[in-house]
Amino acid sequence: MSEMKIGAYICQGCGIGERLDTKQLANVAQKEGKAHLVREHEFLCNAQGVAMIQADIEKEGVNHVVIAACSRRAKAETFNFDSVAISRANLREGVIWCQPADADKQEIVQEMADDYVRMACAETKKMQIPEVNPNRGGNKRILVVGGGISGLTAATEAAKTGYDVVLVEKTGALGGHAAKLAKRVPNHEPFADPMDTGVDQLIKQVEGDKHIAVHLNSTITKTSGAPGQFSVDITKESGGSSTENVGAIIMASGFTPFDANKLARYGYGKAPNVVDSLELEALAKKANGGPIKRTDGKEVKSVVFVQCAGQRSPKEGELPYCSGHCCNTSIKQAMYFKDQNKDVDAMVMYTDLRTPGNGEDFYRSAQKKGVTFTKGWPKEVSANGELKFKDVILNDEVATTPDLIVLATGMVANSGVDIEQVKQDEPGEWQASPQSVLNMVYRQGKDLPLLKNGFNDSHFICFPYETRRTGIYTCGPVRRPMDMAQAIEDATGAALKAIQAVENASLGRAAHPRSGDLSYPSFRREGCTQCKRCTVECPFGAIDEDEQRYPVFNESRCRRCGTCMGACPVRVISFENYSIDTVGNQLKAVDMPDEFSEKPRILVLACENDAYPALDMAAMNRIPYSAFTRVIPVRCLGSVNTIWINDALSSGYDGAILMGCQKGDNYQCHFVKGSEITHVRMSKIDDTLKGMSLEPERVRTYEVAITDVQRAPALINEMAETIQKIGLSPLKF
Amino acid sequence: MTAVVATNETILVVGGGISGVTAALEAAECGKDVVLVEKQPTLGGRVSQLYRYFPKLCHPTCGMEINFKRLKVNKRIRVLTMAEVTSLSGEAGDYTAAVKIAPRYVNENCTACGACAEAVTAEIDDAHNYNMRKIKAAYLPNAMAYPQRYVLDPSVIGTPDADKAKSACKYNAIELDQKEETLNLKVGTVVWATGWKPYDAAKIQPYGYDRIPNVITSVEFERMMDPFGPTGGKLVRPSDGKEAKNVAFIQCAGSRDKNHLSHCSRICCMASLKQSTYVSEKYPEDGAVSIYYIDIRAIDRFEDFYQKVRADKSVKFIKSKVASIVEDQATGNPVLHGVDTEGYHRYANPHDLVVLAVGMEPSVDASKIMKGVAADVSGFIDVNSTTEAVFGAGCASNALDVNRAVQSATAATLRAIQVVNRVSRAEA
Amino acid sequence: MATKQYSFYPGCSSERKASAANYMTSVESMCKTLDIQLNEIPDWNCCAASIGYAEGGELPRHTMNARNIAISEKEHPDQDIVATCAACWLGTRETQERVVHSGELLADINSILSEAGLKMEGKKPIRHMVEVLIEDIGYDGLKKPVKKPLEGIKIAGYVGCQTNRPFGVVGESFENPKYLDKMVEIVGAEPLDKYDQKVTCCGGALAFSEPDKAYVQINKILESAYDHGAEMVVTPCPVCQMNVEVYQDMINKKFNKKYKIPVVYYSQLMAVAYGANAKEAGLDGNIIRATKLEQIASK
Amino acid sequence: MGNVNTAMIEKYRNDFLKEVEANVEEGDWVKMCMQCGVCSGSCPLGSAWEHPPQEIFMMIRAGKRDEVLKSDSMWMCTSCYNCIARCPRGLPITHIMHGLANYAHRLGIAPKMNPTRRFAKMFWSNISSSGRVNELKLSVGLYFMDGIVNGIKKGLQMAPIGLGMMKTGRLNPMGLFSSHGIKGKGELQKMLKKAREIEDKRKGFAA
Repeated sequence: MSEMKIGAYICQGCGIGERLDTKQLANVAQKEGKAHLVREHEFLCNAQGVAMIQADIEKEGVNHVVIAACSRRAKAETFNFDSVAISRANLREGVIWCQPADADKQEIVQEMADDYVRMACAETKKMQIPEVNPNRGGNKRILVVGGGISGLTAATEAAKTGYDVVLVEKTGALGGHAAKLAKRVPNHEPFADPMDTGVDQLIKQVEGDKHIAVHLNSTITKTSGAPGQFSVDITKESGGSSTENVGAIIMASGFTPFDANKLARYGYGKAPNVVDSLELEALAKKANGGPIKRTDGKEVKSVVFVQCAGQRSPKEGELPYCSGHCCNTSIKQAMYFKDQNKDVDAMVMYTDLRTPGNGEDFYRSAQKKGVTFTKGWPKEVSANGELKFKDVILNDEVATTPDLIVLATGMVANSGVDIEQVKQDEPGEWQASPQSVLNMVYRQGKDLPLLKNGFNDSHFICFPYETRRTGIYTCGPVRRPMDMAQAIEDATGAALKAIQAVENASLGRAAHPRSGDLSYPSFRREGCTQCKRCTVECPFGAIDEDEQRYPVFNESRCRRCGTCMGACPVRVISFENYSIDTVGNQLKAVDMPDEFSEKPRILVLACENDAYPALDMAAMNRIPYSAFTRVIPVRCLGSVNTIWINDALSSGYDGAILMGCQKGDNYQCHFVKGSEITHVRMSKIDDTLKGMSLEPERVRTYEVAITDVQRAPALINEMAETIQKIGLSPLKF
Repeated sequence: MTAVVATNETILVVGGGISGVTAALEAAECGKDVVLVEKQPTLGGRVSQLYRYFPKLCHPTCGMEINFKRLKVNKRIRVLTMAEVTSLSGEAGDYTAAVKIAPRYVNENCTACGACAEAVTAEIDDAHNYNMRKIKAAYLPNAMAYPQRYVLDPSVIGTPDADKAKSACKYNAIELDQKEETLNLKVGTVVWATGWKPYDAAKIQPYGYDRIPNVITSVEFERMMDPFGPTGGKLVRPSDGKEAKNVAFIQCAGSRDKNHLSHCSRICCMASLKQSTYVSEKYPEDGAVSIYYIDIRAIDRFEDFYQKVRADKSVKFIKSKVASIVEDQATGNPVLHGVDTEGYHRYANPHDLVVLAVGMEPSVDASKIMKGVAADVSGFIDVNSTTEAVFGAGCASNALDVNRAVQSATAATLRAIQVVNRVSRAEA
Repeated sequence: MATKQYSFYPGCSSERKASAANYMTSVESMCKTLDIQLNEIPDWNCCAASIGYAEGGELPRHTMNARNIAISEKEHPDQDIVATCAACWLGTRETQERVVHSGELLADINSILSEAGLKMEGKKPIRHMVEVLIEDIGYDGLKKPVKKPLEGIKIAGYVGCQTNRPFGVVGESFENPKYLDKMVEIVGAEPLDKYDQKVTCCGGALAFSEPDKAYVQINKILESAYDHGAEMVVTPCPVCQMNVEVYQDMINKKFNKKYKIPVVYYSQLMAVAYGANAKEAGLDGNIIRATKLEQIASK
Repeated sequence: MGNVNTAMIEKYRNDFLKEVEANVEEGDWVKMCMQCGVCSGSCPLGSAWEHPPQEIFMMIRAGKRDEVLKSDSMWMCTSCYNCIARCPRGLPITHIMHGLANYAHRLGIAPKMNPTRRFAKMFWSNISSSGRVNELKLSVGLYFMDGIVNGIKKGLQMAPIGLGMMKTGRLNPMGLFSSHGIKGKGELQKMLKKAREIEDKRKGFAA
């Protein structure tokens, strides 16, 4: 690529011109920053300012742009130039807005600004303009695992959008549980009556679509590769296996009904009048519009539905969660009876009746039809079919013996093996596991990491499709307990994400959250000590190992968080636009006053998504923090390599603060583990400090939320006070 | 005149809340061109007014930061704020949308330096904080606002304040002669994500929201937690600023009620459970919460959260729809009257503060914008009865929590992409 | 010929020498001023009130009201039916709405009415006098004729139940109706907007059968009025008027209070404000004299 | 529905619910209750109710026929309509309470001595005989409801009120003797008779 030409642009707007000596900043950029071209401008973000920069890029061949103006979060769309490296020196939020305009502070505030200009220039020197990954894959087919309502929907929706689909179903027939239902809960106005499931039409649609290849009686026995270039072995029950190449995967492996045999206390398997939810569907199908009869042939004249059977239960072996759909399902089933013969007594016994949204209309409709509802706690069902329960409203211990008792049992996710429990086979010894859904050869395990209760749900509220395996999306009840309506919605959404994944992969672009980032990790094999840390710590299982235990980077799986870079003790991993050097160079560029100057330096490494915006907003609210602070945003705290801290301390910094996101069960880190891992790494820094004979208080690691607008500055000021107490670092040269 | 390039391969997204923003981003990141239309001066919608999300208790701004970052660098998305779709005509693959754009009186030169706000003296209600306080008539809607650009309130136009603002701006960002304009956009399909609004609590007369100062709504309560909100993050009551330690939550305030909203608003139970943690967060020693409910609808894995709150001894659950609230004249305490239906116990319970868990109603009835777009009784888009290529997303289509709204928006986006793909295939 | 004509259903309590005779007197005077002509339904009968339920059941109760409606439709075909008594208004309107709503009921009723050669269609609205005043005359229209503003009298507007629920007056809420306060303002007196018992039940017919329970209610109503400095209570309902006025001595004994608060009808306030003398305003019908009104009336 | 008196009620079956739906005014609304309790909390005489409306609705579903019909709760209804105004499911609760009371009364199992029941009975005969209320007869009757002695006692308590009413021309002393009433008295009674017949037939009270 052509040789580097740095253009530095110093804005005087928003008070920068009044508060700071921009001539001086220009000098810094030129003399120390070695910028080839430096311009001041009274209002850089206006059309004319932007045009000026664009012109320099086109005519002067500027390919590294340093914008010394506002925060990188402001005017980002304005300073968005193609195919150049951009660094931002944050003079507005980072200096004049977070520093009071006292005359006596003028000197140190100017120094702050000077340093940020130095840092931006230093950063850009080490940045390269990312080139598209040459070994990206362009396969755009989509693999759908599971032929239930979710899988069928995902397949048809993807095909409708113009993508080829491979659909793999374990059993001999499509339709899953939905095909076993007599009718489904209504999905449109007036939400009054059960409606046709529509599964048959959907199956026809799939079978008739030449863009969808269906494999019945088949399972996935091997998944390898990456988005845009997955290779998948599909094996028939009868043996016989084929290998398909696909670009993305939708896992719709559904659920298994909770085993009612565990509910002996409700007479299941003992009393003649007890069935579970799906068995009732079978009876209703058999009745086919006529009176519903028990398996022993007795016509049902009275039925009681017991909600939350084995659900919302602390009991060992039962489900602690609620399956969400059961209330509506029981209401629907009660209507099977009422619609056929209004004189059948149908009662739903519930703890909380959960019919959100338009479900309330369905509930009312059932009442109109004469279904009765009792807030009651079932105690037991005796062998002769008597149901003992507490009527919670009348505060009565009572019993009734209906012709039929239907247990509203829950959903158990078919999510394969729990990779936290089952360790992955060593390379070379890898074998498919019959329990696994995807049988991935990924170093971190055969299936997707699980959330609580064995579901594959996303951990993120704003991003329901975030899995920790790029290009593999889950949908339907394997993700979270859900009804048909939601499963259909969910599958459609998952289809979009899969399509997006293959499109991104084919262009070598990162997926969420660094969508569009073209950089990718590269590593120097010679330097590698095969320590495996990168492989183990990658939150997305992007890194495998070859036979000699060297890491194998599957770039298209990578989310560009840099956790591997932070993990690497020998620093052989880097990104073109983000590396040990881009940050290392910045912190070294800071002008370090000698130890008698009374001017400490505090390095802050802040997560660019949460802590950094918090500091910006503090500045917007004019909440001041120590002018001795130098803040460097990082992609994720996970990318922080301890070498940065070592370098900082040995080059004379008096303190260092790391600000990452919340860790633990409710982690808020968008790269899942970054913050947590770095907290662990930093817990070991004390020895290093001792080695340098420095006090441990000089390095602090915090969880900082984007809303910590007051706390973040407070933490910095705390460090400033600590330094006052313990004195400046002796390591200034 | 605002120039917007749009073709029948463009997806129009109406509404810039989390559903609309998601739809726009997902479409654009699939390589589609998008015009995103938002009525307010900033994107973000209702979630930008939330303090925390259930069940993780994380902060909405965190996700917004990511989404806005995606938005800033994506050149396929054109954002129009203070804009409203007033009519929609044509057919799938060839719609024309009339978009009315209200004057902001501030152009893209704005650097958000804040000089205009310092200059003007007039104050207006702070909509971001549900009018619980006043702000300057030149304002940035909130700290996360995107676009990060000030707004000049129409009320000051023609007053000396307007000129003060203009002369205070060094960057010629203030344009006092801006006029309302209407664009006609040609688009292929529409994702309708106009979201929800809180039900008007004053209509629930027995609860005296309009008569009793210490009866507030759940959305207002949410704002009280913001350190930069109307109470500076203090949990105090409006009448006298006294610490609100004994807080009551009334569920189904307007929902599940034929006198108000016939549907269940789905989120209110979880919202109150979440907000009960705010009380123990502020008053760990002596905070007390009573939740008056009909059914606690913490469905699927939310049950965990419900059980956690239930385990907290300071939180009481009373199965009862509160009959009426009377203000105790001496203390200003709202006194709740009703019957605990689990075994019939009458109560007359005084509380420091009462929070009405108000329901969700759609902010726009899209079926009134275009026939062929079906709505349910509450005005939510009935996606499965709609015949046009107008796809309801998020809370415009149902009372949904954030997670499901985003899910719904993603699904709607794929349906929209299918339409524009058909168009491009036809034209190829 | 008066501009506004209505088919009028006075109800039992408003008969000569009945419990609300003075209500009637004041209504006549008020209507004269407002140019409202009330054409009494010939030979009307009792509405069966709510308490009719126990023995009367459903159909017989509706029959009582249907007869009045039928006669009105026959004698005053194009006139809205107007009642001054809450119970009468409610009973009649309830019957009409239910009969019209159910084909079966309509058939039953008409076969019953045929016994007297009557039939009902239920086309004309059944309205309370207050609605006529607010909707047909309007607050401005009510203000115009005011000759003697009732300056400085603090009056608690007690709406009660049946004028308010389930139908209520258009545009008013069940929990906090404001029309009485507005009327009080219009006649120049001072409404008590903090009065918080305006829709509390006075016990209705249970004042007869369960007096002790009713007294508790009545005491609430009076206590709040008293505490807020009311010199007078105004109401649109004969039952409320009677219950709140006549038992005050009993309640004083029972709860040791010193109530002596006049309870008047809105129509009495207007009559006086419009210049009527004490007799025309039916003030002689108040057991607890409304002396302040009498003074103004005698000016 | 016939011979209701002998109906054997099985708990938590719909027998009694169906009986109520068939025979009680607005009875088919009972099933629509969702047990929120707003009616129970809204009743001005609430504390006087052994079983508030929402509980009665649950008892009906539970088949507690005697407990419901023999209860004096419904007789506490003042017809204030608070419950109707607030019910989120739009149940005409006031009328259902009236209906249940009327039904129990007609079955002859309502509490015999309940004063409201007896007053209501008196009230009806008062108006149905003459077509209009005779307030004096009514109140006098009311006082002597529990026999001469109590009657005189009550009468004396109430005397001041009666006198007050008379002085102010709001009670007619001659009312006891005057033949007060409407002209169409005869027709009205015919109509009421017919109404009663139809209703009885429908509700299984055919004599």
